[in-house]
Amino acid sequence: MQRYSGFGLAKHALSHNENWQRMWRNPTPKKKYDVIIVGGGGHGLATAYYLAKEHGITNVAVIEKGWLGGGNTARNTTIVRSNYLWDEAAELYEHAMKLWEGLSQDLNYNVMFSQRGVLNLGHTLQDMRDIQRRVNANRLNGIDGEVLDTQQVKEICPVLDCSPNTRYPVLGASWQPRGGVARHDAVAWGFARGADALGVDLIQQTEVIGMRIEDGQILGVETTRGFIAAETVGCVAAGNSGVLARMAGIKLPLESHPLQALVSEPIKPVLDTVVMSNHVHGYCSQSDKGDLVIGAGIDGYNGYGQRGSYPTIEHTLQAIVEMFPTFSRVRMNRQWGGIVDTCPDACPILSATPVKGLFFNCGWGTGGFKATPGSGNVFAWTLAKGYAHPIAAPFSIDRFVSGKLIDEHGAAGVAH
Amino acid sequence: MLHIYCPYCGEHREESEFRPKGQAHILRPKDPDNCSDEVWADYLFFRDNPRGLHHEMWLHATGCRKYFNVTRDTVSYEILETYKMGEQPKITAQSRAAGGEK
Amino acid sequence: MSNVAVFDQNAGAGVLAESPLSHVSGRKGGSSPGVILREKAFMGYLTLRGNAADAAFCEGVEQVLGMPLPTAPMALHQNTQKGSSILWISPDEWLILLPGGTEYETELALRAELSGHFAVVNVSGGLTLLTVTGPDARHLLHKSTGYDVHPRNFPVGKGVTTTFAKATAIIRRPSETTWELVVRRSFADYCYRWLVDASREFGLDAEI
Amino acid sequence: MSQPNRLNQGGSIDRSKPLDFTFNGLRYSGYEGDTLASALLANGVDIVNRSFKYSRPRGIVASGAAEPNAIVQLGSTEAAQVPNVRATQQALYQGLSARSTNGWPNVNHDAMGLLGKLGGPMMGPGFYYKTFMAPASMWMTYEKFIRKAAGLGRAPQEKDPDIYDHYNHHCDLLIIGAGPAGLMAALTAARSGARVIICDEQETFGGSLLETADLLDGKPAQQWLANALVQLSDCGDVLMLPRTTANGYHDHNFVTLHERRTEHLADTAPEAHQSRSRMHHVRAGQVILATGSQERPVVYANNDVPGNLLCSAVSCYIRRYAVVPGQKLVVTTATDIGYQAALDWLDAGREVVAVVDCRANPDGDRVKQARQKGIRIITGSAVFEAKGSKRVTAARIAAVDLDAFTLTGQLEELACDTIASSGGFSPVVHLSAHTGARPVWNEEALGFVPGRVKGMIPAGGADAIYSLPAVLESGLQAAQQALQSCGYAAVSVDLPKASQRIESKSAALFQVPHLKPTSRAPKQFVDLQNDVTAAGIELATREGFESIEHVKRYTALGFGTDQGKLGNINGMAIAARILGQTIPETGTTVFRPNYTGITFGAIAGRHCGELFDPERYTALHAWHLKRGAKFEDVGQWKRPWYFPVGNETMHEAVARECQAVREKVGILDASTLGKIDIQGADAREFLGRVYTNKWAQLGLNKCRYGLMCKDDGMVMDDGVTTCLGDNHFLMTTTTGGAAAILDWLELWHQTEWPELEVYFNSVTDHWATMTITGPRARDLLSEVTDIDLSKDSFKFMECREGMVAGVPARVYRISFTGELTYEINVQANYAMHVWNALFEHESTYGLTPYGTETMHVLRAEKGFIIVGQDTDGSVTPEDLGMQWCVGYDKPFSWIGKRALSRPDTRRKDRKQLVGLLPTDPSVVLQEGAQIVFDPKQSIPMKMKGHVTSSYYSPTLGQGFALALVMGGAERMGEKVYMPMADGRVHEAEIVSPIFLDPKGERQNV
Repeated sequence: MQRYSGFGLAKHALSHNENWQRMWRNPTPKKKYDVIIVGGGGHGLATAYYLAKEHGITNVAVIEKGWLGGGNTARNTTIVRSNYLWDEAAELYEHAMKLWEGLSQDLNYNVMFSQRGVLNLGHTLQDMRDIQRRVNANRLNGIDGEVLDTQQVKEICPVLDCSPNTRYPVLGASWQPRGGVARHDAVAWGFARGADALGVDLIQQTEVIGMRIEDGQILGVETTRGFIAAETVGCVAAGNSGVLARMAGIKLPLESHPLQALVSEPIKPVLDTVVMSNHVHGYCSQSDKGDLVIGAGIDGYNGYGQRGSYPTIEHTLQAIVEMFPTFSRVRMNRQWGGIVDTCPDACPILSATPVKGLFFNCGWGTGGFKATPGSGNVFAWTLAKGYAHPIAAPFSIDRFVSGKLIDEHGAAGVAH
Repeated sequence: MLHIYCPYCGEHREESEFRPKGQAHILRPKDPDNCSDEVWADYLFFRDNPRGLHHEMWLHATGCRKYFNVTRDTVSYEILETYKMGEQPKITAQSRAAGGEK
Repeated sequence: MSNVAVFDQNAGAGVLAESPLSHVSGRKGGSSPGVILREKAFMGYLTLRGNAADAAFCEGVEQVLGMPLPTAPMALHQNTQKGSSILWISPDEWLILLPGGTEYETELALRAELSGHFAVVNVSGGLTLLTVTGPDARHLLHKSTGYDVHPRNFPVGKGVTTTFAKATAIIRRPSETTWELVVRRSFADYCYRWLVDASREFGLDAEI
Repeated sequence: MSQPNRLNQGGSIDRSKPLDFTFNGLRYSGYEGDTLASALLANGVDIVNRSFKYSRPRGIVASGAAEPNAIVQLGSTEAAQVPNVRATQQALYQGLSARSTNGWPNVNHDAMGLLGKLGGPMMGPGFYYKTFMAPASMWMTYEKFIRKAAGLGRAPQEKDPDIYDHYNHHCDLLIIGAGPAGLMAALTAARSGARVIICDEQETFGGSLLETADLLDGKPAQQWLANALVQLSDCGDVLMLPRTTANGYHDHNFVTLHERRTEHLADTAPEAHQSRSRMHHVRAGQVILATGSQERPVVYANNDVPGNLLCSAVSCYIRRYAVVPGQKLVVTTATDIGYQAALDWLDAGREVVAVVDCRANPDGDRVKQARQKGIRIITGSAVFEAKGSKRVTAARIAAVDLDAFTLTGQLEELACDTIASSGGFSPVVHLSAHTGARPVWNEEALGFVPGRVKGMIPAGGADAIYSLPAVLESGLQAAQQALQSCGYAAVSVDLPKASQRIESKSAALFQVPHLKPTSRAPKQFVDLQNDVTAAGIELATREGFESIEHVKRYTALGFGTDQGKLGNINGMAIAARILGQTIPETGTTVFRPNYTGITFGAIAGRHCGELFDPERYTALHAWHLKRGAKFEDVGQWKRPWYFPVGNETMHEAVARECQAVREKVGILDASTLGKIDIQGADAREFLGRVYTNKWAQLGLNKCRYGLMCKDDGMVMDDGVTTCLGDNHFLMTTTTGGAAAILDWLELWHQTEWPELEVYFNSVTDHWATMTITGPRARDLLSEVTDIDLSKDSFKFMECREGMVAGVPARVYRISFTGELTYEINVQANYAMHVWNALFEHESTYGLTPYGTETMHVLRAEKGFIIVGQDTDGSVTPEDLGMQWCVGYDKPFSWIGKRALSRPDTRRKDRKQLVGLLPTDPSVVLQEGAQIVFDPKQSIPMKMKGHVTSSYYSPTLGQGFALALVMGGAERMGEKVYMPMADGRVHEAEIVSPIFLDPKGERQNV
């Protein structure tokens, strides 16, 4: 693998950038792999990377029906935080956070992970109770965070309207300094390049159209380019997980919904942290390019159309103008939608299935991007060993039968 | 933004008058006390989530307050029919595959 | 045990009633206001539930109200003599508007006339009515609701329950020139604020 | 010199109305009818901005929505600042003040330009992914500099002085674009009686007719246009919206139109009631997409130097604004439009150096015309490089072999100051793509045409139809097709006669090869705003980014505020060539809303400030205000939180209010509680199914507390329901849950048990509820009521009807405080009267109004839960220790029952509701404090629960709390610990959650 560095940039500039190598190969699929990962988004690529890097399993294919990182990885609002309420979720996201903190160096690819801090605002007394509960839990779990009062919020984020005269005044916030944003595309590309360098085959424009299962054991997948064998298959396909599950005769507790986001036109730096409000229903950060990156809520209906309804965008911008009145004259440039696969308890599924060798990593809802390295890391472990990584274990599908849900709704709300 | 025909009001109304209420035709087990945990979980949590034709329930929340069913394509978002609670869809994945009603 | 509790909720004279908008002050809109807003406070409101397919039910209602039960969606029937009206809300729900103070006797009359499964609920304290007239009345509605208020879709004799700004309201069209809004008490202030704001460009005359 | 590039005649500007404006602090003048761009060009302003990455000087390229460079900061005051205004779409007004968004100290001399020049080769696409990684700790510092360099304009620092509003429409036909196709469609539709809306983003209707030299019915097209507009404005049901951009096309023919209502007048609306802009929400039966087409620039070396323009822009500036943006013109073209630009330039009295046409034998009418006028025409050739840095000084041309992608034959350098290019036209398909319909490549037209959208008909240039007669006819046909779909009878309309010009076939010219390979040639810009070059696209493909989506993301192609209107197709063509594919093989281009940017304010509309969300008031709100209440937001309700007297703190006020209730009598406005009237023969059965407890035996005028679960066994709501008659009940719900619970009841009734005879109706707003509570409540109430309040005749958990203060009332004797309590319900119009009547006895009984905070303290002392505070969706009735409220043996398997016997809900060590008494009585535990059993353990600690409610109790004289603790019910008397952020560890004892009067004697007096 060609190492990247500032020195390298200068060297390549002298040769007119003509000698840069491909970031990944475009291989012809082999007949058989040790492990097939279905889905070449951030989570799938991270899984492949860690399988190769930490478990020495390099005879791996990632099968992607479109282009790498083209699903939710390309469509999210890039927020990274680990201040989840329940121990199980907090452990998973904090595992991811620790990997984020060294990811650029590990991958030799600058994913532009910017730890500029995340504010979760409270606007009602119950919001503040929930914030205190969550921050206390975070602290005792070893996750950074503090509860701020209105004045402290104002100091961290002067552009936010903290006056008492708004419809829902800011009463305080939780503050996770280690939270922030990352460059979403770079995450997929960095993992792809890393995985490829370790021997993983990244197979794009190839769709899985069936699963071959005999005697309850997965034998491989049927694809638009023929059958590819593997006795371990991990499905990491976000919104399309349900479609894959059906191929294996499995039903999942998932619903795929449109989740919309939008960006403003680029403006000069004005917002230096990530601000999220469940109550007013808006969240916002500013990208390095200057765009205000704004997330909307989930549309309530099922949808695979990568678009949602206009009122959702309207409500979101009403919330943003309410929170940041000086953004009123800034223009919205573009909106888009992703397909989020949501679980009833707003937590993911990282699980074996009744089919031996077939595993699913899905149901991330709005929380997928921030978990990318952690999800890939524990899922790779799970695929390598054939049973759940301790951090992944609570996220088994069985929880929906036993009732042991990890209900992040109360604390997560719109949860991005 | 969807434009939804309320079968009770007999008119198309804006989506903002409605609330989506999830998959239609979910049956509560007849004898809950004697069904397995799996059957109960299936009823509570497990959904079809199809990519394509879907039967879902909507509430005309700021209109007549009636629940009704919608057959909608989850990719194109086209609504193929709406029908009252208690009725069965005329258009299904099977009928569509069989080249029946479009 | 009696089946249903009914009682006269009207206070006698000497008790000061307050409408949901009693706290707001009106506005004068110059010589040619585009929008004229009035509150018709203290009307009687009864919610009627029942089976429209039951002929006896329909006849009974007509008997009491002196106008037929509207069975077509969104139909508004008026009895100008009695100053009352009845609006289709849902296949099994209607909203009856009455001169204030007559809701108890009307409820009793309905209960006497009707049988089987039905319900009458006095909701007079929870609603108020605003009339919107003036040359720009329809413009105001266009700014406030996503419902199609074009005369082609909204002829006289129609009433719909729909979204109004961020609240819910019933919009009725009792005559060519008059629109009526029936709003919930707790949302009345918000709706009024909205109307005042949305009318600014037209000039508003509000005597509330 | 004033307006050196302005012609003395022509154009549709009003020379009698001169306007002054400033740009970058310098004063200029223009005329009414100018855009800021035309006025800048008239004044000879070459450099309008600096580029985003390389800080290169940039000039105006286009004349409309596609402009990538002329992005300015507008606004004469701080509050009126608008970032990123496209000068080509900004009408000039008196006093307009604009600045470039980039360039320091100014656009003409930019310090960053040097860095761009030197560092340029290192700043290829994605360079930032490859560096700034060491040392890791430095990234946040690097990022600060990167952020500073990025961004275009700036947000204002003051609140927006303007308002924005929304307007809803339904129509039969929405026609987007009022050029020849759109107008013809509108004229046709108008005669049918259909409801028609026609909009256009420009200041005036007409589109290409505004500047065409073509004749219609033998007269200048502008005359026909004027007539058409009069005809349309005479039609009753035609709404004409100029200055209105269709910015988003959503599902089921819902289109948002953004109307700029005052932006052409000033930077803030002249009158306060005027909205600066208005969003029209249009639900259309049929949409006619008459958005025309967009000319593509040609990609050649240094094609970004000021003086490089589109051919159509050159014609537009000359014909519409009487502005010639230079002296000596070279045209490089693949279409006959290039000749039009040359002819217009020549007509304006300036020099045309040459028309360089990549086609071998162009033979169209305009080619012949140019030849006749003596214009030098160089065929089979193209401009491959522009010379100059701050303004074009020359064009280097050569014969080209486009198939082989090489230059052939002699080079020539033509001195000039302007190069106009035309690589062909792309239909404006953006809106159709918003709906998810992928544009389809049309090889004949060398462009993408709109994909199929139900209810949408493209017409004219948007459908790759370019000749005027055909455009007009397509407009007519589109309208007739649309009318038929809407159920209108066909109408016959005469088409105006337009001459059919002979056009030579256009060639496909995207990138012109250079002498050097693309990677070594001077920069050939594809996306001017984002500084994406052909070499950048080549590098992306070299590095493995082969899908067009990858190329776009890696290079940022198309991510600017112009959304790639000029660059996307060129970029795709270049990628396709490098990859050896066709354009459709490389991908299609997807556009998202908005077509052009819309301010947040416009999208938010009036739903901001005090109208952001409804404030719901009770009938007593005015009284609370007068009494100085502090309010708490509960859902949309404003509820009194506490009533401070004088300078009391909340703590003091609450202590006083609590004491008043425990010792005398307090009064609470409880009107916000949800109230549902339930009637029907099966009402009782229904209650038994939705509540966890039993209802079969509840007698007349008796009240009962009920718990409601979801079918997963988790508590969702609670409240008291009263039997008013055998078939008549009044249910109360939590304040926040009212609407959801009504929907919930309807859900079960309508979908599962339609056979049950029961009706539910909300009476929340109808009844006002005043709770008087405390030892003196009976005495107080007896002052104003005829109801027999004696202990034995009106018992606890009963209801009575009677007169209260002359008002018919229902009084419920229930208690949420543990004290003797009467909840007085009256028709809400009388609430203030009754409330005032009670307050006439204020001093006699020490009647004290209290708010939600005191209510919480009082109820917590009694161990009463608040759903949503003491529960969080993961708590069962059993977890709450409320087995007394669960009818395990009810015949019907009520909602929630089955789930209670799942393995996890049967666990003995679930978190259970307990009371906590801090060891230090002065401590009030933090709500949300996490509980551990072993305070000495190291982090991560094993958390065993958390504090849900915690208060200081004036009655107990100490802090107390409710908490959910693992296995808590079995741990009475044990100590638990709460390690806090300040380092303190609080100790508390697990006790019963009922702190006061466990036998309930106080409420039963």
